[in-house]
Amino acid sequence: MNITDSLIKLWQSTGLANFVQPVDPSITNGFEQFLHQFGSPIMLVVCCFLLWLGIKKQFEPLLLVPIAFGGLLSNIPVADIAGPHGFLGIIYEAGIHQGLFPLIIFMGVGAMTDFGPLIANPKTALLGGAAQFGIFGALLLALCCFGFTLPQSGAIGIIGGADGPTSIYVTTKLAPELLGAIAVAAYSYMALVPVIQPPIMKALTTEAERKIEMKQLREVSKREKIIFPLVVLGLCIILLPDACPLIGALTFGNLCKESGVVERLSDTMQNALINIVTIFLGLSVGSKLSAEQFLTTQTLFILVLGILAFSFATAAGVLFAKIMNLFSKEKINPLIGSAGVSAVPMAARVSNKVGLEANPQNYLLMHAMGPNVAGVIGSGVAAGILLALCH
Amino acid sequence: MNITDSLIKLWQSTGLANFVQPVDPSITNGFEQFLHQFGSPIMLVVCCFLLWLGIKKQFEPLLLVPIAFGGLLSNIPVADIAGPHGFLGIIYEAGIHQGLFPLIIFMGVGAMTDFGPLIANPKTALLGGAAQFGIFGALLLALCCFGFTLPQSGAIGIIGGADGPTSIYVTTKLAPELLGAIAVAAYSYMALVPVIQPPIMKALTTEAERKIEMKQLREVSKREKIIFPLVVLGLCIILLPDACPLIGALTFGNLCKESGVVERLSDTMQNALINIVTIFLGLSVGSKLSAEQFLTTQTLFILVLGILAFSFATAAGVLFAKIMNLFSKEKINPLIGSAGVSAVPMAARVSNKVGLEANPQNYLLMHAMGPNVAGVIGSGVAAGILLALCH
Amino acid sequence: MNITDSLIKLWQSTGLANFVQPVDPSITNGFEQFLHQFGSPIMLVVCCFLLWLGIKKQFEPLLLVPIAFGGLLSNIPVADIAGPHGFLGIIYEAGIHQGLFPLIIFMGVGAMTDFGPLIANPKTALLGGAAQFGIFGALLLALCCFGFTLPQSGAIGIIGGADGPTSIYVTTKLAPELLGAIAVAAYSYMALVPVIQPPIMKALTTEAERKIEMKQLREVSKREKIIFPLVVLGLCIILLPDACPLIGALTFGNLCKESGVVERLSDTMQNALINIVTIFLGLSVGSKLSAEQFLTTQTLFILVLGILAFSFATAAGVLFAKIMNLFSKEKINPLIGSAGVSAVPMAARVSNKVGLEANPQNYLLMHAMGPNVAGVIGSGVAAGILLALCH
Amino acid sequence: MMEQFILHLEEGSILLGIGMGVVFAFLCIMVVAMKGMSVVVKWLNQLFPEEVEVVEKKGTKKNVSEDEAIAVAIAVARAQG
Amino acid sequence: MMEQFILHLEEGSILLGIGMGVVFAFLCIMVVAMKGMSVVVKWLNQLFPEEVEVVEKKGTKKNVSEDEAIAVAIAVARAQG
Amino acid sequence: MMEQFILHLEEGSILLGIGMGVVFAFLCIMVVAMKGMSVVVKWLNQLFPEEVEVVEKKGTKKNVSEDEAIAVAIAVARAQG
Ligand code: NA
Ligand code: NA
Ligand code: NA
Repeated sequence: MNITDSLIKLWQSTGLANFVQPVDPSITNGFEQFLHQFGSPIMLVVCCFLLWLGIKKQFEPLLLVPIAFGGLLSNIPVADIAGPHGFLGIIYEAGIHQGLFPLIIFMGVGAMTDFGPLIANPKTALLGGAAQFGIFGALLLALCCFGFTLPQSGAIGIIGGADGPTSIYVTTKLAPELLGAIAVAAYSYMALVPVIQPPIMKALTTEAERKIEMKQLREVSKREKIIFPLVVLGLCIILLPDACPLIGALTFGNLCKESGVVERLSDTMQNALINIVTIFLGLSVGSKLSAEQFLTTQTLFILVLGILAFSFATAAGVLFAKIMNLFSKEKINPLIGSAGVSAVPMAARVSNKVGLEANPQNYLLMHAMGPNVAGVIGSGVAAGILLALCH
Repeated sequence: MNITDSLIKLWQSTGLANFVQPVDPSITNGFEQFLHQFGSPIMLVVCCFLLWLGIKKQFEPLLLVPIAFGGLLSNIPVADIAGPHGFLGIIYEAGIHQGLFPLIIFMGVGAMTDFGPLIANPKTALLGGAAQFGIFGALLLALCCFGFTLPQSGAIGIIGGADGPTSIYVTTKLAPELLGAIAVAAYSYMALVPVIQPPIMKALTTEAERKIEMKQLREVSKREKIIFPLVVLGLCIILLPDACPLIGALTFGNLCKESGVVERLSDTMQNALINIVTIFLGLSVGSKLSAEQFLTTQTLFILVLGILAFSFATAAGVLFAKIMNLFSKEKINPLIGSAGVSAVPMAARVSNKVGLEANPQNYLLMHAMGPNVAGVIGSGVAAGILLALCH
Repeated sequence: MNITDSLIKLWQSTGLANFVQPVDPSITNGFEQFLHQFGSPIMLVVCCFLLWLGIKKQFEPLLLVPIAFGGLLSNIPVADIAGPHGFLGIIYEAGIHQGLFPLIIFMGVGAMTDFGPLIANPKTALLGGAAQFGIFGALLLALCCFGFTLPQSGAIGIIGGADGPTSIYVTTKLAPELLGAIAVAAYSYMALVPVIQPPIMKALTTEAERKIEMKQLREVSKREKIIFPLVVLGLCIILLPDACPLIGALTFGNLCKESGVVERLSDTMQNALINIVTIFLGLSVGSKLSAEQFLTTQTLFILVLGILAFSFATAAGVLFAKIMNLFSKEKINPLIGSAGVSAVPMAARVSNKVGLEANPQNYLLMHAMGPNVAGVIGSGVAAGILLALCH
Repeated sequence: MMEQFILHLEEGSILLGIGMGVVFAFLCIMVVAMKGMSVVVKWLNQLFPEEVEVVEKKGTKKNVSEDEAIAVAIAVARAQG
Repeated sequence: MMEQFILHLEEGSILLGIGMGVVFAFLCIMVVAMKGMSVVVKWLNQLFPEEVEVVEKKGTKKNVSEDEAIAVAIAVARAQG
Repeated sequence: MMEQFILHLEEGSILLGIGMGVVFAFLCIMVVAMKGMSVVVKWLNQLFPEEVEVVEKKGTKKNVSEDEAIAVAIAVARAQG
């Protein structure tokens, strides 16, 4: 070892010396060449932007901050933190590749969800079904018009489910190469629900419809709440076993919560466990934000399709509520239809807010929670269908 | 892809189409054929029954609810959640197969256990030894009369230890194919301790014996409590290294608790960590509740042997207390002998309750805690012997 | 199976029969033969001594208690708890071998660290740089005078960084065979900071210097605190990607803390997660305290080099502060230089205490926190250099 | 190209149809099941009334009563002065 | 069949004997060790008395202050009566 | 032996030099960056003043109950008056 060699070795191990990739003669397109050469630094900027969205704009910061930071770490030259021996690569392999982390988070979601408003007014479940049109509509577009393969289209469609863990679970199984872009799109648009939904909701409803008041929900007994997750799981077993890991995790969490006899476990699922897994899930999802996978036209398409999926879902929920009103004596306020996209509880709050604008006495929050939580189940079911048919 | 094919594919992936297994011509017995065909749905019903026991009857719900739910999930047709790529299968492989989860839980148990009452009255430790007769008695029966192999008999006997993590640890090493049945039996009978023990205790003691009052325990200094786990571990190292993973985990937890200098860690072992591991241990033990392993006559035998083991243990503890009274001036109330089965702290409470029935001034709880915690050590030692000699 | 065979089998599985290794004829040195034969029992005594240090003397008990207990468990004959199928061996492989545990702990450290005092007085960062002389000085000695290889010397040097997770991370990568000794040295000397540092500090400063009062630090705005971790990570990316796993984990934790939008995660990193990982890190580091690796002259050398490293670091920090005073108008109290070794927050407290002895009005704590936290970054950078150049 | 598009359109439409169909089927059955459940549970609740839950959660209440007690004590003490 | 049974009976009995023997041996030694430990610790505690533990666990104080507050309130109320 | 020592001395010294150099370089740049950051942030803080943080941490409820307690206290005091 002499000093010159050491300095050279050190210089060659700096980021400065490795930021720019050498020209790849096989790439003829100039812009692609540019992306190939400057991919890492561009991704660092993109991740800083995502961090800014998470921290300053508070876009789902619990996920977006770890995802963005994971993206920063995985785009560091030389270090190869997202590689098979890097720590994010190891966590990804252990926790995401086989689907563990999203399922554990879904357990926590189950343990935090109160299905009471849905049980009190069962028919609002259908609104949570209608909103799944966003998933299949976006799938159709992705497949026909954007040149994605069938599994990729399924993974893109699931953005319209507005459900983080479901999106990550499905994407990991169908199109892991799109995980970074889809996760970023899913969480960003979930954060944008208060921006995306209101114009669509107002455009599709009349002032009179927005003013419809709904009668207060009945009390739901403890027994019903305990039996409900088992009923949902039972249906899922009979009709769609492919959705059972997701729905099973959700209902397990919910049963632990409602049974009231395992409060220790339910409490842990809602706090320590979900937090720990969120940290690692976020970081390792971020590890898929590599330049060659993210800086593509596909990512642009995914962003476009994602917002279309959210819009379709919102519109379908609202319109289906209006259709239901045609056939039912007891009118429902179509504004709660948009809550069917899930994005619990933000979408329900949006319904409430838009409702209050039209009629200051009209508190829709609890009514909107019905389609809201039904949307979670609906997305789970849709995920099962995609997993069954898309590969 | 056309619509008929898709519908057929979807139908073939429903649970409805896969609930019933095709007839296996190699099975000649009609009842076995029935079990072979309808195994999954029967197991779903069995698991619902276990859930009911856990939630409604509060049979050790912290374990029985996750075990039963794991059983539900693993008996879903098509989904193969307990298979090598299913999430319960993965968790099982990572956490149970090598014995990690039961040891971590045993750490938490150590951190929650106060050995003070045992240190204050050392000779009650022998009661915790006598109660291990349940283990070896049941082993003898299983081996001679029920046709189990030696390792299987050892695993079945350990039910009599009345100690969940110990049972799971030993069974995983000796007879993993019986894990589902043994875990269910162990936790169910632990919950039934207040039903199983009192008649045996009353039958084997006279009214006068049950009225014996014991003098109050001396104070135990902090130093003794700190040294005690090290003494136990030291003995275990010298005499029975095979029991050291179990006893080591227990004494580590206890040392962390008693040392008072690592409260953060002791607190975490007693809460976040034990809760997280309990969730995954329960679910993945439940994943061994498959029809072909659970719906056998062996399971029936295990249930019978389990209750015999508990009864033997109870009787041995009580009788040994009476024998000790023959040779000792200071009489002990034989009711505390039954607490030697472990099942902390339920068995000690049972001793207290039966004692109060005979003599309303006779508070046996703290006295019974001595044999109770000694029973945990005793079962650990017995587990070490089984691991050393049974395979 | 007959009774004699069983008893023999049982006897052969006792610790008593396996404590003493048979004579190895290939070892000619009598003392080495003794160590070879009686290694395990000696290590058990050593581990009890470490436990005593942790519990009674409160030497970094959060780490030393689990490490010592892990050492106890791994030196149990027959049980092979640290072996590839023992539970400590498995945890080691999963968590330490690839560097996960130290990085997770470093996240928690980041989430607990306030870089405010450093941001308020940036130039004190240089003191945290000077103190890294301990690392490279000890490396030089280890390499020249003690016959260690280059990677081993790097791992030994890092003890001078006075940073547990960094030491473990680097040692695992460079010289895993020394992990036990280095971890024990690092944590013991960190606990001894209040003993090691003051004489050196007093010897190298005049009474007048120790009396220097420093003006109060300015307020640091939230924005600065949020941007700071990103700046550090950015520099690390540009200059030294090899340090990025460590610095990345640290800055991620700190960003989560300072951003204020992910309090759930930051709180979990500081509590449940760091506690859980500390338990397993400690135990599995302890599993490297095997006799053949620990009972060597190398361990003695490491202990000597470790204290030299700490002393070099302390001296360099103090002297560099004096040098800085030569060139700067605004004098700094050289006592805060010693805080540059990290060992947060103990070294800063020592600076404060020695300062108060000289001048009862002179509260140096917050001033010393600047070099103190800079020392953490400095050690991380030094670790990156070692990882880049030492293998 | 156009053939490709039609093929994909067909495939996507089938998935859209089947997907929405199954989702609705699932949720419709769920609605029916929920209504059935309500009836059964109502009947169950009459047969075996639920135990009155004595929810004594940690602290919350205690803190209130503590603060109240202190406030009362202070107020009373002042009023007397 | 019968041979098998006798073989198993023998095996099981041996295990029963050895098992109970070892368990009792272990616990007996443990009892002796505990008694020894008590003596040694008593002697240690005289040589190096344990520090008076200032156990200030969470809540303890609160409860005390709560009780105090309530006591004050009651006292005040009575004083008024 | 001596050659070995000199070789190691050289190697170690190079590492010492490079190591301390890089550490100082890193920290010096960090110092400059921190100073730059302070300036930029000061300017940013003037352009976009930081929101007054309405830190409503978990205490909220306590405050409520406190308010209640105070209200009770006042009520009691009035009732007495
Ligand atoms: Na949804
Ligand atoms: Na027991
Ligand atoms: Na340092």
